[in-house]
Amino acid sequence: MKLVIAIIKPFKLDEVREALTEIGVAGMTVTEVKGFGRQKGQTEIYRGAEYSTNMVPKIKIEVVCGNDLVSKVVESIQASANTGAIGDGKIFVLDVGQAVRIRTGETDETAL
Amino acid sequence: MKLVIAIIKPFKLDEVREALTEIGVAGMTVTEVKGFGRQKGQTEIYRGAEYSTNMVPKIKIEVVCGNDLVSKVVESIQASANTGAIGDGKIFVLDVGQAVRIRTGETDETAL
Amino acid sequence: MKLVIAIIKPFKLDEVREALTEIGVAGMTVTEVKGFGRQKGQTEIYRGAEYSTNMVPKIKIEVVCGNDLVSKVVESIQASANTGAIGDGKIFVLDVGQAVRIRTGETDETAL
Amino acid sequence: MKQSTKFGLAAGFAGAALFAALPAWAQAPAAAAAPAAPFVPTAAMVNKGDTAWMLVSSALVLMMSVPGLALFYGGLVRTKNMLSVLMQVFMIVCIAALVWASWGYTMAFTGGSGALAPYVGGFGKLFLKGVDASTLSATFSNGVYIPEYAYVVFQMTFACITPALIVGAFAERVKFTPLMLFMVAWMTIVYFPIAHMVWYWAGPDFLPAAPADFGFLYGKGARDFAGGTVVHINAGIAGLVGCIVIGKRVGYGKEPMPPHSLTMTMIGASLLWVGWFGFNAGSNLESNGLAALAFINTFVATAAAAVSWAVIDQVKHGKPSLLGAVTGAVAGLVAITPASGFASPMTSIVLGLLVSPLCFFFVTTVKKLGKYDDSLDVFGVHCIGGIFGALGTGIVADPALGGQGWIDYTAPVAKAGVYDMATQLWTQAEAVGITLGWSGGVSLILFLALKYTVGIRPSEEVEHEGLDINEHGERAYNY
Amino acid sequence: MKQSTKFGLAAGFAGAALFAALPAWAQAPAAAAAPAAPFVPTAAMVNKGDTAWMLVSSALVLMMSVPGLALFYGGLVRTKNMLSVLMQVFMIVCIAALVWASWGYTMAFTGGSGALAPYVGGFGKLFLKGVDASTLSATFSNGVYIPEYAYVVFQMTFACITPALIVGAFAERVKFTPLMLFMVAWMTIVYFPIAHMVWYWAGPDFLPAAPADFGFLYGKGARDFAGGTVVHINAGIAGLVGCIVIGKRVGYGKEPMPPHSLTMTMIGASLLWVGWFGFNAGSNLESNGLAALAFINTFVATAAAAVSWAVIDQVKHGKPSLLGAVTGAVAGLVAITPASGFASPMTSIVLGLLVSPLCFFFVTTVKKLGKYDDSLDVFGVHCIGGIFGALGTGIVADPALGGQGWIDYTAPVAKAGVYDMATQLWTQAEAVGITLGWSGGVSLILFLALKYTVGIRPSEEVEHEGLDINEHGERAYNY
Amino acid sequence: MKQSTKFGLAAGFAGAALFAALPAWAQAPAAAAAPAAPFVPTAAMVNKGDTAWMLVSSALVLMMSVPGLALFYGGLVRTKNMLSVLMQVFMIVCIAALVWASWGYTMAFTGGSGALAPYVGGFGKLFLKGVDASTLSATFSNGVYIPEYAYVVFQMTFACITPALIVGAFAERVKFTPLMLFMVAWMTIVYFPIAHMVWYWAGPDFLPAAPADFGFLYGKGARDFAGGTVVHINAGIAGLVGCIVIGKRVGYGKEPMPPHSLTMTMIGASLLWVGWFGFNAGSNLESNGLAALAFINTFVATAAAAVSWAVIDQVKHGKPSLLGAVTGAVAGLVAITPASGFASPMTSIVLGLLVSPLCFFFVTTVKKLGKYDDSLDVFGVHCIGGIFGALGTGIVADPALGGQGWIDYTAPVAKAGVYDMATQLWTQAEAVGITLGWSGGVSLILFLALKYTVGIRPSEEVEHEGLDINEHGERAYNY
Ligand SMILES: Nc1ncnc2c1ncn2[C@@H]1O[C@H](COP(=O)(O)OP(=O)(O)O)[C@@H](O)[C@H]1O
Ligand SMILES: Nc1ncnc2c1ncn2[C@@H]1O[C@H](COP(=O)(O)OP(=O)(O)O)[C@@H](O)[C@H]1O
Ligand SMILES: Nc1ncnc2c1ncn2[C@@H]1O[C@H](COP(=O)(O)OP(=O)(O)O)[C@@H](O)[C@H]1O
Repeated sequence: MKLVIAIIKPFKLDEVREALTEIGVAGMTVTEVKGFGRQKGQTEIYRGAEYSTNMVPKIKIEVVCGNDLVSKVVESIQASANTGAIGDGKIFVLDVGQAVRIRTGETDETAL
Repeated sequence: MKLVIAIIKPFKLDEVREALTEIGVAGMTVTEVKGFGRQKGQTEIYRGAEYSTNMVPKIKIEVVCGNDLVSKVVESIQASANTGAIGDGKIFVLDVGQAVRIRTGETDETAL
Repeated sequence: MKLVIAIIKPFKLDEVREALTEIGVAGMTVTEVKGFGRQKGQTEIYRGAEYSTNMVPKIKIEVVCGNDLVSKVVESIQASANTGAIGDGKIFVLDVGQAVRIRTGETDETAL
Repeated sequence: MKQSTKFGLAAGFAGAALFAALPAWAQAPAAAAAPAAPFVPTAAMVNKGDTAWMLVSSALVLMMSVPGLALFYGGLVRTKNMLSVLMQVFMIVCIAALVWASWGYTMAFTGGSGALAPYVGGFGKLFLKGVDASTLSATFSNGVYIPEYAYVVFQMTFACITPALIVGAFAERVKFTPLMLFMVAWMTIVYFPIAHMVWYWAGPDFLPAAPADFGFLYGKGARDFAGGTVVHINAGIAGLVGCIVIGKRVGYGKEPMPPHSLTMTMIGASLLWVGWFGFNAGSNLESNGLAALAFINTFVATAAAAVSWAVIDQVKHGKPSLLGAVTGAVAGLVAITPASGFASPMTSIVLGLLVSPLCFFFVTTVKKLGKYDDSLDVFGVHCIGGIFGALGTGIVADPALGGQGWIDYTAPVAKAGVYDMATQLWTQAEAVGITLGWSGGVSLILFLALKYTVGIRPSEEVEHEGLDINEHGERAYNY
Repeated sequence: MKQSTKFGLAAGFAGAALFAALPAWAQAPAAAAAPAAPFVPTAAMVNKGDTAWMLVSSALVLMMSVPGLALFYGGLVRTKNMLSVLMQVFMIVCIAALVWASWGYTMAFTGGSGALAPYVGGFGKLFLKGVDASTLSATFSNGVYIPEYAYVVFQMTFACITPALIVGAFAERVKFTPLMLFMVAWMTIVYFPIAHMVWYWAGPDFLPAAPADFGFLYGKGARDFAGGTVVHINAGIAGLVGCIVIGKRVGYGKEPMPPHSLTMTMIGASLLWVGWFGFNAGSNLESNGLAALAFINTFVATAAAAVSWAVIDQVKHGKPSLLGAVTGAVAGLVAITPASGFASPMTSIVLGLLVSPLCFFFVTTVKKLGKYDDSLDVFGVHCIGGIFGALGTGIVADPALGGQGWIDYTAPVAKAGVYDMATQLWTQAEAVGITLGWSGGVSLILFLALKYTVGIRPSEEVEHEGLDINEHGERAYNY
Repeated sequence: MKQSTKFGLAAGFAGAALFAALPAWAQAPAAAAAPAAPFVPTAAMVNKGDTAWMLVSSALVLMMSVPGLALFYGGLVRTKNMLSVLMQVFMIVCIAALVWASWGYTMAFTGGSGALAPYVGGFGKLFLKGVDASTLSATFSNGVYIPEYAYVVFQMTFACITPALIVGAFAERVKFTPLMLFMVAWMTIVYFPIAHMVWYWAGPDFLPAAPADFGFLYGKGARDFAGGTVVHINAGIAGLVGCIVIGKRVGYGKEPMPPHSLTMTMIGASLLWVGWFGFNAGSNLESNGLAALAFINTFVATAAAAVSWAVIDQVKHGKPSLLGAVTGAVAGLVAITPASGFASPMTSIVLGLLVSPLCFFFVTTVKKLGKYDDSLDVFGVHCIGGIFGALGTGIVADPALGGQGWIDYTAPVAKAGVYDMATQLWTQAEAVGITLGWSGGVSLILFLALKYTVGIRPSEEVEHEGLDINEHGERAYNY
């Protein structure tokens, strides 16, 4: 199994979720994060004090899926989260050794 | 070493933390996340506009532990986070290559 | 490639970010988390009801980098996030199998 | 036309100066001197300054409920229940206003008939029949009147906030619709009669001719300037009964349940303070030196109680907390309420300093011992603070302590009565006891009836997830 | 000196009692009886209670706009646009105040000249020339005056809130500076003339001598106690036109756009309610029994509408929502506004109960069918509620239904006129139609002009990221 | 009985109209004409409209502090210090009320004795001895009085907000208890004497018989309608001294320190604006045309200053910011405060337009150059705005510019004095200088004394973690 981590633009969340559902992903976990990268943050000015935060709000999606599905998941995210502008984000894939569904105790791919 | 990631129901956090402490886990990191899965989100209605968010508030727990402790950690979480209802969450286990305690520079299992 | 996860004290974020930028890290993702560990949380008292939360606000930094850069990244975080006091946090290193830049579809190290 | 007004016994004046200031009254000496000829108040007896003050006071008291009380309470619950508290308070205010205009005013502030007359009013003004823009209500001064609509609406705001106070006791675990049913019944069976018993009387120009036309507790001489018994004890005991019948919150004592936004609680407490000037000084019904006295008393008692609670926090926990300070402020406001027109500023400060340790003891030690889950300390602050204030009124009203004593209205022209502290204290205690008994007893029956019929508590799962999304289909925040 | 005042036709009194209560007027019988000799109001005709009430009312109406309306609206948008809404409302209030003092007051509340006189005032009081601390404004009673500055400032608060209401219709997708330009033009071309047409007249002591010195709609006999047409229909139709010209929000109907903080919306609604007493009861210009009537009507209509909307929510969705309740409350406030000084409490309750289903229908069904994105339902609540209230006024003002009828001011001493409901309803409908047409038409031209010159809508990317950071360089929250 | 009142020199009237409007005064011509016979104000000289207005104004000024100022300041700090700011403001208000009632009122508003008489009052009314519901306070009009309690409580609200203003200068880095000690000392040594010097005088009916019974700066002819020197300069300079003695925040200039909730800041600013009408127009002590003038001046100056700051933001940064707009509004409120009863609406607008660029320059350029960390710009806005307003008062009060001039009260019946702008400006400058020197000097000593005894600043670690959890044991938000 693999853990696919995607950092995307917040307003793309719904599209990505729909795209993933379509290819059969049944679950995912979403976190609000801040990203630092090529995309520059907006400058905030409070009574003349300027803050260039450098940090841009992003959404992190984590999906665990079977090895067979990984490439479809990655492609699907890449397609649906893409706007072509800087800051579209990244996808990382990691190995998962074990998975358990808490409710039933089922393990590995059946747990997803 | 392993990284155990558990997605649980928010109100189970205290029980899980206590269960983990009992079996000797000394530290963990907790994040508020939103989960998408079998459990359906509540429908929100604002002046007639309905939003079925599909997203349910969850808590993500991350624990890094030695290989010997992993199975106990997983079992303990599975036992304490379980309510038997849909949406109880998942546990994922990943390999960790290295660990460092920032304060002392200690590494690997002594860093935990 | 590696995923370096660092749990640090919130007010150290800027220093760590600068240190990482200096050694050539071009991007990272930051999450607000709560940490449980040796450092004790403050006691909150509301009309006589005491809550020892045990949870301390922390910042989680995630950096994906090439294998060659990992040790520098770890050292740099360890140096810049260090205050010498309990609760300085941890660094964990995991293997990353694949990376994709959503905007361009570039993969692996060129995607970072 | 018989006019209704408020307060068993009103304040005596240090001198006759304020009386002399009433030209309107001077123009009607014949009427006042000869009670045999029925007294008829005229439009010339209305002062526009008084009317302005009563309208402003009414707006201030509404502000106490919404957003004041709603925020004070709402900030203290967990995020998932924020809207439920806001909604409960908002809707209770709305429903209470309709009930008040429909059958509340007539039940509270008209003379009743037969054996029930001392306990509840009649139905002559059902749906405000007979009230119009030219009818008048009496004040505490001979020959001084205010538009009856101003009086109706001022009292309406009291009828709105009192039931809303109750919900804090069982916040985070109550079903919305049954709660609304409870409130309508409670107002009808408890609030209107108690208001009638304590506050109804014929008015200074009418009383000499109708010496028995007053409520039961008024007749006993109980004094409650702005609602220690009628509002705070009344609501406080209903809250205690409710939280016991409904039971503790799931996880109470095990999970942490910290306030989700003390900022909101602070805003709420501040608006309560500001609005309470309408509540207390408005209860004088005239904008004169006595209203100013009630105003300053309300100000300093609150300040003293807030400081007092902060000092206790410092001593007990080493840290003065904001929640402590604002809780103290509210306790001070509650305590000064019945006494605000009778005390002097310095005795008000003493009341404020003393009420905080008492309430602190109840919301910490007693609540722990009693094992009840009074979520937002309605009993510990409102009922206990109200009892303290009601009894304290008997002390601080004593002219020997700089108090305003009482006015004997049985003569055609009212004059100061002779003050006897022991008697007064006993009367105050009787009023407290009757309120505790009637409100507590009826509330118990009502809550039990609801519990075993439509049910009053949501399922455990709903409680876990929060009332907002389950009972109202909304979330308070979507940041 | 000719004095300006407000309201086409003011309330009739149930009896002559209130008139008799005016000693000042009694002192000037000669002036009133002999209109040939020009009437000169004196300082003795000013009552300090009225002045106090008008100043308080002005403060209350400012509180309706900031923070009231700003929070009511702001809570409903997404976090990223919160500040833009707060800023728009705050700056519109500021700019409107300056415009009002500069050329608004004179355009609305002085007599004009020539053929335009019925439609817009003159420029005699440009920059408040000739107004000072001793000049007076008429009320609706013979021989009762208030300081002109009090009148200027009270009306100023109306000029501040009306344009601010509009922004809700196209919240989350408008450029700041063009919006401000629109507002200045709209006030000048739409608001001041409409206010003049509906509210300008010579005043009760001057009218007999100048029987044609009034605005067009006043002359027709249209009645609008506190601004159903001038404020709510006026702003509501402008909002609808604006949201159609500007277009829907990016993602509308696809992305969820839940309110970011219903807590803020509830605070805003509550402050609107509290402040609205200044708006409605203040519009009586005197603190008397009629002000108290307008006050209680405002209270109960709001309560009824909130309950009504909550019930609809319950029936349609199974859950009464807070947003529904407060939306109902605002709808009730809107509906009672034109009627507040004419209705009785019970007919006010009926208005409140009925306005909610009507507005509910518009903000759900009609909005969906019409495919326009009126972000915060300015049209559905303010315009529709205002139309309902304006027409309803014609019904509830009928003395046969307990209403206040109308006063015939053409005689030297005003007296009640004979009420004809059908005629009145028709007149009300004309006033509604003219307001819809004029405000709608001019707004269309203004919005189109801005759209095709400086542009009125930010880029899609800016809309995605939020107006706060892009238009104002700030974020609302940095928790 | 000698009565105390406020303001060195009150406003002159454009005409004699308002004087003629005072029937009460007319009834006492003998007393006024023959100062040899001691004048005795009677209850008939009190108007209930004035009393209502003073009570409302007092409530409004309390609302300025809590929740107004607390939110304005609190929104600007980081989340971890939110409660500390709310708590500081809340507790200062409470403590100040107690101190005021105990020894403040007598020190500020009674005649002193001996050489100190011009600088500080006596102790005759310690703990409000001798004040009761029938004692009266003078206004600025012959023969017009208000209940003394109303005056005590109105002035109390000023004593509450002034020290609270100071805390913004060193927010996020101060220990709670030492701060409270500072405040008690500062009020006693600085505020009461300055208030006495600027505002104390015998009153219009008493001055002819006691021509030297006034405070030092009153005697010089300095004018400060509602507290430019006494409140804003006084607090602003104390803040500057405090922030320099305490030192910069850890991380200042390195870490970003954005406001945690501009929403709260906007609510606070709005409530400050609304409440400020009580502050400024209430300072007229009567509800008449002059109060209405102060009201409208306060309205338009604020609006002008907000617009002005927004324009500067636009020019300098390309974006008008909400924080800029509300900061401008507060600067406008500060600037108009001393001038509010003297200026005309148009000169008020000019004051508003000019104060913003001046304050902008101070909160940006000067603060950067001066290298002090005035966290919330108490110096840059309140002190600088106050100085600007105090000097501006000398200009806009000139009747040649439409101002109200000054009243000569030395004659038995007050009459307008001859205005000399140069002299007046010089006097204003003296008052500014004395306030800066006395408040600055004493504050320096007090802060240093605390620093080197109990300590005034928390440890760096506490500062990192936040004052809320460390000093008060709470968190503002638990979402
Ligand atoms: N090396 C990295 N490790 C972890 N997260 C990263 C890394 N580089 C970028 N990110 C995340 O991806 C987001 C987008 O990256 P950015 O460089 O701005 O644009 P792009 O993805 O178009 O190259 C960042 O905001 C950050 O959250
Ligand atoms: N494939 C997945 N990858 C990551 N997280 C998942 C995945 N599936 C489920 N989750 C997380 O687990 C939570 C619970 O899953 P759900 O399907 O609702 O119920 P259950 O765990 O009982 O099967 C989800 O809300 C989501 O946060
Ligand atoms: N085993 C663990 N797994 C995951 N996170 C941990 C673990 N132990 C500690 N942490 C994180 O590191 C933070 C610091 O740990 P703590 O024990 O308090 O101090 P120190 O890092 O100085 O040993 C914790 O708050 C928690 O967020």
